[in-house]
Amino acid sequence: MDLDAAMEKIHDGATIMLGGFLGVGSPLRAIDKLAERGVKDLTIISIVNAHPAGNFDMEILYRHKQVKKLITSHSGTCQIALDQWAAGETEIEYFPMGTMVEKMRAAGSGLGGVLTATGLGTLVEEGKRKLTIEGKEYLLELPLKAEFAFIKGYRGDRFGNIQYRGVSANSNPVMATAADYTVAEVNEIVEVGVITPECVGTPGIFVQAVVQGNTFEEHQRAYTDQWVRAKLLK
Amino acid sequence: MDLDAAMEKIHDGATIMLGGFLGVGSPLRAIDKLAERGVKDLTIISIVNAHPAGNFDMEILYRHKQVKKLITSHSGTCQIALDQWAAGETEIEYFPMGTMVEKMRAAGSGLGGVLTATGLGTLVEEGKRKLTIEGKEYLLELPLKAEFAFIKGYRGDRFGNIQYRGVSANSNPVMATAADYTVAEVNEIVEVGVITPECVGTPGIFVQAVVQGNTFEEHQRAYTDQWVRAKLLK
Amino acid sequence: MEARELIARRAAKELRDGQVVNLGIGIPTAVANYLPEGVELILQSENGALMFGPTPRLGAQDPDFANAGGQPITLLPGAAVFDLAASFGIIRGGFVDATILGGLEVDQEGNIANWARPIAPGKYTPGMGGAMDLLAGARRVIVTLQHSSKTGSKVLKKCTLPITGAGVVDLIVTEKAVFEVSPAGMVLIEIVDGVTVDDIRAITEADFTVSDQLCAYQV
Amino acid sequence: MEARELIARRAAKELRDGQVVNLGIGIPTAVANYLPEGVELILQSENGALMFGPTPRLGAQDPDFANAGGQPITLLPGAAVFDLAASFGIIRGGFVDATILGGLEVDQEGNIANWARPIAPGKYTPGMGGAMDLLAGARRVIVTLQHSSKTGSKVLKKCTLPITGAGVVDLIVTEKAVFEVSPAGMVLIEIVDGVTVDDIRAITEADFTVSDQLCAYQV
Repeated sequence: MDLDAAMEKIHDGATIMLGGFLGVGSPLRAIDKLAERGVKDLTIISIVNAHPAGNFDMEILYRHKQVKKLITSHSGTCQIALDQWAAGETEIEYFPMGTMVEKMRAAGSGLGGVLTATGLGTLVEEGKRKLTIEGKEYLLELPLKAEFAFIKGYRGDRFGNIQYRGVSANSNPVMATAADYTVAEVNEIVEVGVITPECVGTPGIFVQAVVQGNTFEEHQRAYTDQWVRAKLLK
Repeated sequence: MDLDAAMEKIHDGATIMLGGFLGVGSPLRAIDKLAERGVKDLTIISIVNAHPAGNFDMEILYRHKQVKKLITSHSGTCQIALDQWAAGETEIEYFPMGTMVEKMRAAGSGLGGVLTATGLGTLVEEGKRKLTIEGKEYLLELPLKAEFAFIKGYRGDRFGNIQYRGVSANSNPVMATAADYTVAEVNEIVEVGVITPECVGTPGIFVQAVVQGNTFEEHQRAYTDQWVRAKLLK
Repeated sequence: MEARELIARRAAKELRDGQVVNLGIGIPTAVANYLPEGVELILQSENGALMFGPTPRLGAQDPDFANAGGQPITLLPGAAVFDLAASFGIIRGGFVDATILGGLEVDQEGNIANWARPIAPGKYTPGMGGAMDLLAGARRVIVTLQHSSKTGSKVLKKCTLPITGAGVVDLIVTEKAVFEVSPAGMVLIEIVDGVTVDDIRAITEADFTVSDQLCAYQV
Repeated sequence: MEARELIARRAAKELRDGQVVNLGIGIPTAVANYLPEGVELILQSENGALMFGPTPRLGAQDPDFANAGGQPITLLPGAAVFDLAASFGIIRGGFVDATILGGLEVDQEGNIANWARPIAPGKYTPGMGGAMDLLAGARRVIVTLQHSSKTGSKVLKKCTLPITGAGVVDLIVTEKAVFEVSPAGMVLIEIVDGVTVDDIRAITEADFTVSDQLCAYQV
């Protein structure tokens, strides 16, 4: 499927999970396409915010004022997001990172919720049920799902099987399970059977569309450029 | 480490997780060594029971009358286990398979429990707390841990990194996280670095000892023999 | 045609091309042999695979590839393997379109009993395995069983054995008839050739209504 | 020696060979540069890796290998990578022996505040990231921070900012002193050369006792 076709369902006000972690393992082409399409009032669910050096990954969605709400564990790497929030133009809802991951996993794996000690005694407790199990307190954390997920893989096939590479899986596998409609952007689309069964990180049944993202060469260039610009490589 | 050394801590009355699924991905050498050592009154946690064709994997522990209690989702493949149970010599505690896996995952990943609809309206409800979330009922399932886990991998290294092969991972990865002391039996012990980071199924921090099990050739022969004997191969 | 084959052939007609399906042990396993032309399923196996293929011939088996019955198996191109946590995430998460399970008993409230034969007070065998998770998670539940045992109807007003799932059954396929089950009750939708509705009533303990579109058993 | 380096050098002395350690952003990251001879850590990074190595030189970077700060990174032989569910399973499950985190404030009850600077009523930045999970799950929590800010002591009777973890801190390392924290209270165990206990009392809002074994700051 091409990216435009995969994007057709995205509407103003949509709730969208974006895979990746500070831009690494992020669906860069899909994000740019979201910006190009100009859908508004989006609720973005992203484990963290844009890469700290800026001008990369999801930052463009703030520049285009497309974000109504961000659900995340950390916002501080993207100044424009903070500015819009301080100005009351957007909302931010925080969850501890591990809690947020478990909430998405619960949604994707049919659990009604999980009990965690993370956040006990902090503002995270607000509005949550507490349970005591064998003398220990836990917070009840409920599932977090979305209409759409855009994830990024290394290779993908026609069945939607996705292989990840290096440390770029991060939030992508769990998001693929927690959205009604998951679009996987990959560096390379391969024939069915090329990805060996043990190397399938996200089975195709979780993926509704596989689209060509940056080729691996483009992918290498994009990150090298970003890291050089941010003076992270000598 | 050799298997005898890894076994030294195992005592009468120990609670032991055994990886594998009807013998596939089962730590065959470790099971035989448990039988040889003759430790008694064991509580065995195994996702299912022995291979239905018999004379394989954990069946020997019943033959040697070493099992006090079996915690499992399914017992029916091992007649001697059922006979001992009917005679009141052993106990069996059942959990639904997916629930049992989540209970072990909760133990290994520091969750206080999970909510599942599995088992609602059945005997599985007995003695469990029920919670209603947005009008839907769930059972609260608590963590399940063990003192020891014996798991089976394809390859392992000195750090305890374990690679799995085919459909033989099954209960092994989650058990490795849920026991205080995990022994991994592998077909091949390799140098650190041979298992690429993406192929590590169980990171070494979960594994206290890696021991040589059947070589891959012996492994092939053991399963071929079992399947031929059971008339499962033509 | 033997009852078990008849049931398997009929159940096969419920499946659609591309569906993710989990087949239980016994009659359900045989369903895969009778799929309509053009229907290819994504078979899910709770021990950790999607897209199982046929049983290998001797010499082609692999010690690390088996199905949930402990039998050697092959994988088709496009298959994926994973651990049990992921496998039951798929099952509980609603990604299995249909499951076909055998039953000891089934009833008009959509209850199914198939995990617990008592062997002593409070002692049951063989255990539920993954069946309770499948019943809780699969989008559609099809129960295949012979209409009667030696002692009578297996299609009951109320299961007598401990149930595996409460109010979860969508379709019951026996060698005599097919029933739809919903909160509104059980509806007879198909009967085999040469059998009347009265015959079905005579061998069925459960109450049921008869569909306006009652038709011949589809095989 | 600059305060940040002093703190990092001191904190490094807390770590033992073979420990699984998660280092926060800032001073904690620098701790890895000052490990004692013979101490090799298994560095865990919440974005999904064990056994990070050094930053690559230009030309050796890989677009799919970065740390939790979004910086290019290498992996050492024996490394493992995994998704966030597995990563926080490690953290929450108690498999991280020690975490070293920066703090905005820390207090005598073992509370730490490092996630929330208010920017408007009810609005905080930058967010807790993985810190709350680390504080809940790590076996030992070491907080590194400068003793005072422009407005006064950062080692308080009670944190004024929203806390990240309640009663979780085991050790506080500043450029002036080291405190152990337990349910019994805060104990001064080391002071830097040329500073007296009274000096520490003067710059510390928290109440603390002085260890019998009070000694010189170990660097």
